[in-house]
Amino acid sequence: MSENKKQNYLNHPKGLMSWILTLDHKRIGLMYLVSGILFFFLGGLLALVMRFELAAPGNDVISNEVYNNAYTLHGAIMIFLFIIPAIPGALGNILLPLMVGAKDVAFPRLNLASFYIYSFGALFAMYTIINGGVDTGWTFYTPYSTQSSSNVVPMTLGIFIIGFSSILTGLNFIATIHKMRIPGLTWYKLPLFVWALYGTSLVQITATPVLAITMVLLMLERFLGIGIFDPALGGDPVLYQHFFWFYSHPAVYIMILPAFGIISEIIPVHSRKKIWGYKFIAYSTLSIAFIGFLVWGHHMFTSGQSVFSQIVFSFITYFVGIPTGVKIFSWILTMYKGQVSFTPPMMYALAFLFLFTIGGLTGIFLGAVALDIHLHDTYFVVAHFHYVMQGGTIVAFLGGLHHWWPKSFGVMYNQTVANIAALGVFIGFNGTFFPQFLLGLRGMPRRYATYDEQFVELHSYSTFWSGILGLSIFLAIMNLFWSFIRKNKVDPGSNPWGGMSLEWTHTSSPPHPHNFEEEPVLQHGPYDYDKVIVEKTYNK
Amino acid sequence: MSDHNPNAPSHLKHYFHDVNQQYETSKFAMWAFILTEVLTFAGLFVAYIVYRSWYPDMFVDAHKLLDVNKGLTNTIVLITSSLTMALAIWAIQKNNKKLSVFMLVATFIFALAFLGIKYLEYSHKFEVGQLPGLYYSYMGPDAMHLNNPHIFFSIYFIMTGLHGLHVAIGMGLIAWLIYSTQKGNLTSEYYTPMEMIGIFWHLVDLIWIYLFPLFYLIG
Amino acid sequence: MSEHHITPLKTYLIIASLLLFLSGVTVWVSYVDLGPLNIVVAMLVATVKASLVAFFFMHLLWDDKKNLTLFLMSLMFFGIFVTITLLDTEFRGDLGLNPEVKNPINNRAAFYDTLPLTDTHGHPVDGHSDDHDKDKDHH
Amino acid sequence: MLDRLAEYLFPKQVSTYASDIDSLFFFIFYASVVLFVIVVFGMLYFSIRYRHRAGEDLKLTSSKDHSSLLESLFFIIPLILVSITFVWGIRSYLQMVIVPDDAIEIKVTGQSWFWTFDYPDGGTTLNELVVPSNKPVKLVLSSKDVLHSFFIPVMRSKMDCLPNRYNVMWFDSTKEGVYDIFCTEYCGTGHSNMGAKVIVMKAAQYDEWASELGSEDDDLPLDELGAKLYTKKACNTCHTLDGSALVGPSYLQTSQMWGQERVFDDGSSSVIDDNYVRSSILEPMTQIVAGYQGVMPTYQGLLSDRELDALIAFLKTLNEDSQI
Repeated sequence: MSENKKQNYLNHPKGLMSWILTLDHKRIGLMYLVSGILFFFLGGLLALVMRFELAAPGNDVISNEVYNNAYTLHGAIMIFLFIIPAIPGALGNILLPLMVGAKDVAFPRLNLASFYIYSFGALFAMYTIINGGVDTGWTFYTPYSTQSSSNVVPMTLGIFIIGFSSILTGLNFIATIHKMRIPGLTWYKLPLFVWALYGTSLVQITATPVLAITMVLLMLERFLGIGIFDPALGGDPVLYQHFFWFYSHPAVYIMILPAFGIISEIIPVHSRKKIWGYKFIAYSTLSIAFIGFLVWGHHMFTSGQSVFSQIVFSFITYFVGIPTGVKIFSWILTMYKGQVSFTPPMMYALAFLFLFTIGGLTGIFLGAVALDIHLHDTYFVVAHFHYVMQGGTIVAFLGGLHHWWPKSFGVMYNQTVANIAALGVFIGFNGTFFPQFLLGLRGMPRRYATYDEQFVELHSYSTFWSGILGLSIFLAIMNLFWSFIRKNKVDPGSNPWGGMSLEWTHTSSPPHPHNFEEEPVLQHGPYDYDKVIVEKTYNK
Repeated sequence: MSDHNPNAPSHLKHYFHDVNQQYETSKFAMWAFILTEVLTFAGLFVAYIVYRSWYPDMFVDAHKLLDVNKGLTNTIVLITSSLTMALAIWAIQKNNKKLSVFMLVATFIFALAFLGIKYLEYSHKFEVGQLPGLYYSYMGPDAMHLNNPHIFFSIYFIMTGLHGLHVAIGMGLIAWLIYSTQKGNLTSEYYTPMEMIGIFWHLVDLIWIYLFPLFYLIG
Repeated sequence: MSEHHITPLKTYLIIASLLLFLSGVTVWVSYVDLGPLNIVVAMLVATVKASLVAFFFMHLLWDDKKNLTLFLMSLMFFGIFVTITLLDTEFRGDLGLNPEVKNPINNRAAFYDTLPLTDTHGHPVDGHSDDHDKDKDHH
Repeated sequence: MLDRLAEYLFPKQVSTYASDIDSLFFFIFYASVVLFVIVVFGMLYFSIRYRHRAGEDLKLTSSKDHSSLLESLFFIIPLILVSITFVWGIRSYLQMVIVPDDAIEIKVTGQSWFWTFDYPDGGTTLNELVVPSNKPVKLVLSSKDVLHSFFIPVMRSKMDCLPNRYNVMWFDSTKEGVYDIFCTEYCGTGHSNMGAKVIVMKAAQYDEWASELGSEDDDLPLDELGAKLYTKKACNTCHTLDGSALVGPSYLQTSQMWGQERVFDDGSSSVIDDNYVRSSILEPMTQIVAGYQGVMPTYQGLLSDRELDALIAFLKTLNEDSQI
């Protein structure tokens, strides 16, 4: 019991101000986590409202206007307020300095500033909702977005502000990874989650400025009619799409790369096996981040861009597939001759492999121009990116939360309930989104509030399973939250899965306010399960 | 922190090992920030290039409405301010506080002059109606044949405006530098903020080096 | 921090005079008609100037090469953005297919139709005496 | 087996290039199924075969972490597959962009929220594209307001409609019938109601239809012509006949309020009469009924005087029992 009273970042220092003005990366990470999950629930609620409306063809629950607002806000909230900030902001913040053995990130004040900038941007987004919503789609295509009477300006301003938060976090992480590693922790001894954060941060600092300037140009187009994007004034709506996707395609990799990192941590630890192809995974992260900048035009295959760029974009698009495939095979081979435990994080990792493989392979269909023309802007695309974003990123995020939960907060959740929830997420997810592939093939367009009778059967399946999916996610998060309320504490020296990276071996759970009680000395690489037996020290 | 060295200089943050690590980290982050700045302007340069290739004749004729002399003066002012900024850092490296402050003040004044000239240019454009977007109303004999000149002026105002905003932010930062140097907070031992703001200020110069020929000197 | 490189005063002064000289050159060249080469020369001179600023004033020459890498990366991504966007905007209606997609339907924005003609000070002039105004300007 | 799967997954194949696109789909589909089975089988086999059994001691595991052969296979096999896909995709795509010289040219204009089709010999239809079978048809697309996208699932073809710019698509239909058209680029409140039909008829029948286009309605009584125009001119996208409100007020409500005052969103009001209805069709944005948004496009130039009179006559005939 006396052990549990040890100083850690959660109980020391005390008081509200010590949280509001904290410079501790772990507390900032926790604040990101809480706000991220709140926005996740809000976005999820909007999704359920939409699915409910789509259970039957007509306007049964909500009107077209409400539906259009709901899908726009669902997209914008999930992307800009949850997925992009949540993984780097929450898990990245809590873990990165621990993993590189640093006392904090390179610029703690900047780190806190990014959180408040993010909150400030989020206020604009919330204002948008209170003030009647925005109905342009999260893509804000001109000229609809320059004409719409809904709250385009507050929403784009919010996104513009959140962009700065994203840039500053990326900047901070890059500097931390380059300069704050302890001696001996060379690039090839870094945990792969750090590599993933490195790739993510590079994309954040290079792509996000272009989003910022695009949003500024869009607002100016509304205020002054500058004529760059508005065809009525000599502008070109397709140019807007180039600007928008120059950010928003790499943004997909801001969302998925950290998920790759999480999976690269979970699988070796829970299989007690050295990761397969370390360098391949590390370099494929960087090459995906780079190639991600060259392929944005595949979002524009029906926009009327030149035939030449159609061909070039289709060609380069396939090169994203190859490093991604290498990763998937490496993860599977990691389990070969290991000792695999079916713990909740591992269940999520296996679900990820299944779902993300579907998401990735359906991307190949969309990369073939001729086929994409039929599938573009249909439910096939909706299903594809949900398999990548939810089946990939969010499932990995849940896995990561379960994996580092005892480390970050010093409490252990009920593992049986967690496994049931993971199974529910997996089944509910497939039930919701697999029918949408079939809908898309048959020609059901996306962003429709009402639809033709021919699609009703598949839509109602999708709606039914979305309820299961929603409940399962709620159960998973509540199970985690419950462990916090119940104070189901683990031993401070606990290493429940037998992890080998610094956050498991050199600091207590939850960590000390300054991370390490003494400067860590590196003894082995993060995946050396062939050299050292790390005991699982949590017994319950 | 138990292992915090009591002999460490006051400007060393506890989470760094030594001053050199702290200096190099700041500088690295500053260059990462420069990267984001370049890419912010990149969007506008792309807009410029695309529209120039769509409206080559309009760009050539519309640029004649700009004042080359004011543009050239501003170029000279900004290059000189870059020199004085560099000399301020040189002086503080040599621990010459007085010279450093003098050079910073000079930089500040040049920056002010730049904005002053910009103001004169803008106010003339406002007067004659060479404004961005829908506010464009200038149909003088040298412009009535132009095809969509409002796009040229939109891009001109946004790019020079964003650049001007950077000059203004730089002035605020330099004012703060003058204050801290005068107070003796910055010395040859620790002048990281001056070096960082210097890099920012040179970037402002660097961007103008491209804006000047692209707007004022189209062939 | 005595180990930091201190650039000699002379270097700064030489670089600054070079920059001022090149600014003069670029203005002078712009009055010589070189056809499409004008823009090439202007950009070359600007790039030389920019490199001088980056290497000497911003100390990239003596710095950790990581910083230079970051700077070059920003230029590379800018290059990617421009090149790939131009692949579309320069090649619409290419391959000789469907020439109707090449240009906008109405080239000039509609609001110009209602703009009154002005003199060089931006004051509206009477549209009907248009021709006289032009004559006046020739005097 | 393959045919039945294709029938289940896709809408009918009506254009000449549809079968090629579907074959491309099935090529990628089978390659993906193989890869997917390998991934899932490998994942399940390894995780179960090498599972940590209860009570088993922790041990040092294998240090095998690479195999040059496997890794080069991971590169080469996907590379071959995606190369085939790329070449196939581009080859089919070129078929879709190279328009045959003898194609009939029809102009398609998207407008919130209906489609207008202008035929080569003059004549216009709304929300009904009529084309001959076995003859290439070139569509020149544009938009009057925001982006729309013209999607015919059975043709496997789709193209965005841009304001102030033309885009082109073409198809050569092989089977007569009536098929769906959808708008697939989000365009506002009525986006999901912006459907239309493409009617493919035999060439001879089409020629007959085209020559009669525009003249066929001359002898209809006014109210019957109005009833026809109500669907033909896409009024039904936004206005119902049963009193329920859609994007705009129901015709039934207007008919029942005939001669009474109607209040507008700026507080003004006007008596509902012939002139009111006529002006709200031609200048819809000047008087917006309270509680609705001003989103209706003008029908100036799209309706003749006789057609306007017909719509008004039709509106007056409406009552609760009328069935259309």
